[in-house]
Amino acid sequence: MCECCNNHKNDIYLPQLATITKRRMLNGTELYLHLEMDSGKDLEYSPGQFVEVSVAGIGEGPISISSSPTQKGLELVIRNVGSLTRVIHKLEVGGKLGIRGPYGSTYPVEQAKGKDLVFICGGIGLVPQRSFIRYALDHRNDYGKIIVLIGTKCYTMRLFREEIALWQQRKDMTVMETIDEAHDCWDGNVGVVTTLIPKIESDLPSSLVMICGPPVMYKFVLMALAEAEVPEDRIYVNLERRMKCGVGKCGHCQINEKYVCQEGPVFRYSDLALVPEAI
Amino acid sequence: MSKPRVAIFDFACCEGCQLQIVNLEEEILDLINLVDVVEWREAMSEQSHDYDIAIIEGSITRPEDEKRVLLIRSRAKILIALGACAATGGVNKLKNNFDMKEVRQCVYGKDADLPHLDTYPTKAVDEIVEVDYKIHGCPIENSEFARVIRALLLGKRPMVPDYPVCVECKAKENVCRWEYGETCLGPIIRAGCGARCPTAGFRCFGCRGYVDNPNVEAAREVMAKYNLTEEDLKTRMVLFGSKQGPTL
Amino acid sequence: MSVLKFTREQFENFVSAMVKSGQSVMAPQAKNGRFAFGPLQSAADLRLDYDVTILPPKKYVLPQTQTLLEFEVGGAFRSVDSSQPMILLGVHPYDVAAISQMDELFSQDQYDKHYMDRRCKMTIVALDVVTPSENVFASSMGTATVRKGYDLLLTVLKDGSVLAEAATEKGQQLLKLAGSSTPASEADLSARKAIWESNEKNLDKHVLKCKPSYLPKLLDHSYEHAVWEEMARLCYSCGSCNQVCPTCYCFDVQDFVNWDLKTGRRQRCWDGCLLENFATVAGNHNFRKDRAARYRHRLYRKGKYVPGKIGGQIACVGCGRCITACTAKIANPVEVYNRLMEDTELG
Amino acid sequence: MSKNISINVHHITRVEGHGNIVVNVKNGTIEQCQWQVPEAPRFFEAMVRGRRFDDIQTIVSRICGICSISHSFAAIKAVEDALGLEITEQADKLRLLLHYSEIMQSHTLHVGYLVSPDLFGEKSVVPLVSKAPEIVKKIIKIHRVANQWSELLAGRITHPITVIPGGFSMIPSEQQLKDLKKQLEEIVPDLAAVCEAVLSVADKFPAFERETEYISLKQDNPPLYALFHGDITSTDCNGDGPVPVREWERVANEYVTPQSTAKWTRWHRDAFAVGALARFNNNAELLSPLAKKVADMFGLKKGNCNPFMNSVAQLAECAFVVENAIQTIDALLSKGLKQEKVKVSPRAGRGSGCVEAPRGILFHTYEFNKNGECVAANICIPTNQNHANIQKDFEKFVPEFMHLGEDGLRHGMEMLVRAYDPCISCSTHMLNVTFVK
Ligand SMILES: Cc1cc2nc3c(=O)[nH]c(=O)nc-3n(C[C@H](O)[C@H](O)[C@H](O)COP(=O)(O)OP(=O)(O)OC[C@H]3O[C@@H](n4cnc5c(N)ncnc54)[C@H](O)[C@@H]3O)c2cc1C
Ligand code: SF4
Ligand code: SF4
Ligand code: SF4
Repeated sequence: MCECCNNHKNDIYLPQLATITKRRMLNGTELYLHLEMDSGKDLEYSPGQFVEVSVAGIGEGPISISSSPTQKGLELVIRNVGSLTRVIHKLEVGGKLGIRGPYGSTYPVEQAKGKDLVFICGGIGLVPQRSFIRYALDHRNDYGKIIVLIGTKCYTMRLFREEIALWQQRKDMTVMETIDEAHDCWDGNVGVVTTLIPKIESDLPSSLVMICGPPVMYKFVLMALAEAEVPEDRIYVNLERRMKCGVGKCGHCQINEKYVCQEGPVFRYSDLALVPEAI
Repeated sequence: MSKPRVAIFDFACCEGCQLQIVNLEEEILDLINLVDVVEWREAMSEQSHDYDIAIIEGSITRPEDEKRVLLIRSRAKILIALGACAATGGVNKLKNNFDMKEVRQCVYGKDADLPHLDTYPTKAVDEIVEVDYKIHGCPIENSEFARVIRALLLGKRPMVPDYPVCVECKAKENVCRWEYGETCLGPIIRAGCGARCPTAGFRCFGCRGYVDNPNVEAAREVMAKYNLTEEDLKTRMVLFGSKQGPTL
Repeated sequence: MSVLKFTREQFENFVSAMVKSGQSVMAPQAKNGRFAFGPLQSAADLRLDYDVTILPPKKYVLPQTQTLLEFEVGGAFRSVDSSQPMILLGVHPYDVAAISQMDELFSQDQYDKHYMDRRCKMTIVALDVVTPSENVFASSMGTATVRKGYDLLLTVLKDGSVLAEAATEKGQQLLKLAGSSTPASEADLSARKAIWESNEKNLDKHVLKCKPSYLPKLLDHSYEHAVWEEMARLCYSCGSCNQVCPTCYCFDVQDFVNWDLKTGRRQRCWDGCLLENFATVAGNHNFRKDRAARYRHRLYRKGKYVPGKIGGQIACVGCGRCITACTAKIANPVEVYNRLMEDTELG
Repeated sequence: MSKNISINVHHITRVEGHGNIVVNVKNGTIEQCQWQVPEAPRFFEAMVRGRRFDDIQTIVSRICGICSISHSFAAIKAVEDALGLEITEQADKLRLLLHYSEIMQSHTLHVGYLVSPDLFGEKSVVPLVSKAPEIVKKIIKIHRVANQWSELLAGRITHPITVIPGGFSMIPSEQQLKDLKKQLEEIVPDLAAVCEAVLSVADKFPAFERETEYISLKQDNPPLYALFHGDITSTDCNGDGPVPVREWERVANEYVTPQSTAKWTRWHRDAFAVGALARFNNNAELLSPLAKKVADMFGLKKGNCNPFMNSVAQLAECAFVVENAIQTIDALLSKGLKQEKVKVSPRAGRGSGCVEAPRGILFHTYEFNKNGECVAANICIPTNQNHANIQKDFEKFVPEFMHLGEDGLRHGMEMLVRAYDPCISCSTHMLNVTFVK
């Protein structure tokens, strides 16, 4: 009578092993990893989703997928902030990580077709956005303009420098970068990322705007977008929260009633109207 | 890979925390497989100045001890304060409720001024040098000690609870001391002991020190709800009202 | 299904048979002047007249610590199954309701086999309340009696005899252990009905001034209410209210390694949204830093958030445990909800 | 043989607390020979002033991590004496049982972990593991059982929680006591094996004797090898004993010396000894059969004055406490255990308490005001009582064993200090308070 015992379900907490195939420090604290699943099967994911990354014995944490499903393997960028991330930083090529997922919501890759895309990235916020940027570049004809704003605290912390340089050479996208504090080697924009918003050459209110950055950034960017009269249902925010299980059980990632691991991390801003804890 | 070198030192204390390490019994052999214990006066005769991890037990009550702590810090890569005396000052801080001269007089009478009986207000180790990790408790829980050491050896930040004793007390399914009309410091004291005292029928007297952000102000009003007075609480604050952290 | 009647002695024989059945039997017993569920060694220790247990029986469906995986450090993981056959004997209706809610939460969307495996091997024997506890308000929450969520339902009649009705196959199986009994008479059944009716009215040490189904709407308008700050001023952030609650199920996950530093296990353990660092992330950013925000979150989860996930059922079953457990005496959901009701009616 | 010897053991190892040995021999004459106690003083007697009577035992238990149970009991007895409290027979038996566990814990730790490396020629117990694995395993097992025994009754191995003035805050279940009894019965053969092993190296105990005064408790009613109750007696007592516990200050006669932060004591002569050997010398006839057998194995007889034999007396006491604990458990179970409610109200008064700590007789005295707050305290610790005796031993030992050379002498003196099982951290908390009359 008890059906549940009969169908042997998978263990949602059981990670699959993946092997590090490439690794490179992007700056002093951020490590880039390219992984391949030991099963030989690529994960099926969409831009915006994340995986739960484990080192057995140390722990587990959510990490955004930075690669695009159009490429092979899985790319992650990991900031060294604590136990798990410190140990991951010590792993070499050939090292093993446990992977669960992908989990969470995705960027509106389908609805965005034909529209101009504006990405506003603060610091490590570029990492998940890059997944959609690359996806859009790989499906270039499906989308209108692609505009990427990148703000970084200081010159030395800039991520994906070569890739950004390549993007900047492309005629079919606009990339603007700024750093918070002036630096001798930097002759570009100085100031927080919001200072770039007025420079956007596109019809902002009809574009889709994707935001990801540190907690403090959202408020100011959203204010600027409100001024530019971007409707709230065209804004997507990518939010971080404490997260343990990644599958809607442990309760840590809740923003009011919303579980970031299920309804997020990518939220349409208009859906957050009754979610005061969000921003 | 050479094993990390560990040294254990003791200052003013009862050495009960070291005893807790001894009480790991067979597990000490596991520990010794992983590290070289190069100095541990209570248990062995060898001594060394070359170590990676220094474990300090006891609180600091004399200028010469303070010098020794500075020396240990300068030699150690990781410094661990072991037990309440080292981590918060422990029960020794009760002394700080009095004038030092009077304290010496009280204990040694007419001989109080002999130089070797000198003392100053008790300090925790982190009042003198930077402490990397604290293992709380009077005495420590040796399972926690084991967990912290293993975490360090794996390069992991050891988990030190920052939630109150009530969490563990409830998990043990104890009847709350407050329901018996007693005061208990559980709601503002750092957990990690498995709520030993309430579980054994005694109130929590705060040997692990306060949680990071204790709601001490609430205590006064809560006392009133139980028809108890502030006086009832005063001598019952952390480690019997010794001067460490917030008091009423 | 038919209702059986056991005399006191027949019932004790039934319980003894359960104890001897080889399954572990968890049942309410006296503990330091209060009650707690624990392994039953002898029928004599069972307390059918208990008022409420300090911890709810959730400790058996979602243990305080539960090993999920075993691993080789830096290597592969293996799923661990800690489930074993178990009889939960003497569960009050409000706790049955709470377990049903958790069943739903752990099986919906992503199926949690660690929870469900335990749950599936469990036989739940419900028991109508004999002695109301000092803070129970199940009457207000519609959980004073239950008609589903258990395998067998027991009702103690005034003369001490016990009625038993199986609701599932598992319940029937369990009844097979029983020795002699008689079919319940009409009079017995109406006596049982009278007990139900009485409990539905009388488990009312606190009275909610609205229907529970109104709570989500009430909370829609109460986010900025002064009550959160006022109450939380005395909150110790001790999480006792979370721990003792039959419907709180948040957990933390941690890895523990053995002395060989080569093997270990991943465990989950109870956590609580009232605890200071429940929502703290790397960089020490705490997304719910204020006591009041955490205090509010619990009452929103009970009254609005969780109901949104389980078809509107309110995630407070009125056991009153949090009211007793809170040393600051501020955790009473009814008190807060009624405050909000008054002010909403006024405004 | 060298004519010049300079020994300066700064902080002797494998003892609890800090002690120094200083010896200076120039051209065969001893210029300096000193036992020093430089441990940081902790001033417990000053600290407890103002604390409530029901917190005293928890505070003073922190005097010493090894004999915390003894300190708690001495304090509780003093508090009960001051407040005029009677305890039930059940509580008294449970206390005795708990006290035995500490004797077992401490003696095993001392003989097994601290002294045996000397006998087997090792620097610590760690290398012993590969040299004599079977014996070390047995020592560990006995120590673990002793610890579990304490934890069961006290709520914790060190710094007991459950013992409170008037009785217990929590007692074990009958089933737990039955399980304990089983464990105790199981370690009897292990204990015998450890005794055999020590016997096999007993020739490493130096043949050294010095006649001195031995002080301990003596219990007459009913007669029992005194570890927990009794009056004060001494091998020098000739009709002037036994002394009631309340008058212990007349026995201890504490004084301050410049070579020590701990106070020293004297009674009938310039020094006296306390501890297992003192208890044996006063009460040997009351030992249990197995304990007597252990003493006989080593040829230990009443009147022995070789301080190194203290370790053997400890082994005999281990056998005694196990045997007597089993009887005590039987006595408790035969009456059935009852949870007893303890209700105590404060009153003004002064009281003293005494127990035999593992390393010797321990005295506590407190005075309380009418609110039950402590106004004065006096504590006298066994290790202190031995300090002067250790010094006198040194003065005889150094000339007798000078032929061993510097290393041999140093080792012998370290062993001699260790034989007393000194607990130096606890010995630095004593005082002489003038009581407020
Ligand atoms: C959806 C999502 C996507 C993310 N994507 C990325 C990404 O692409 N790259 C990236 O680098 N990071 C990302 N993060 C953040 C990343 O998950 C954390 O930085 C990481 O898990 C930290 O783990 P750690 O073990 O190294 O740090 P820890 O050592 O666990 O902790 C660091 C800090 O976290 C807090 N903390 C953690 N655990 C506890 C605890 N048990 N008790 C109290 N405080 C605790 C504390 O403030 C602590 O100082 C993402 C997070 C989310 C939710
Ligand atoms: S007894 Fe103390 S620690 Fe336990 S729940 Fe009550 S207040 Fe908290
Ligand atoms: S919120 Fe309180 S009354 Fe409601 S179910 Fe939880 S513990 Fe019981
Ligand atoms: S039990 Fe009371 S004091 Fe503790 S967290 Fe809950 S509401 Fe706050």
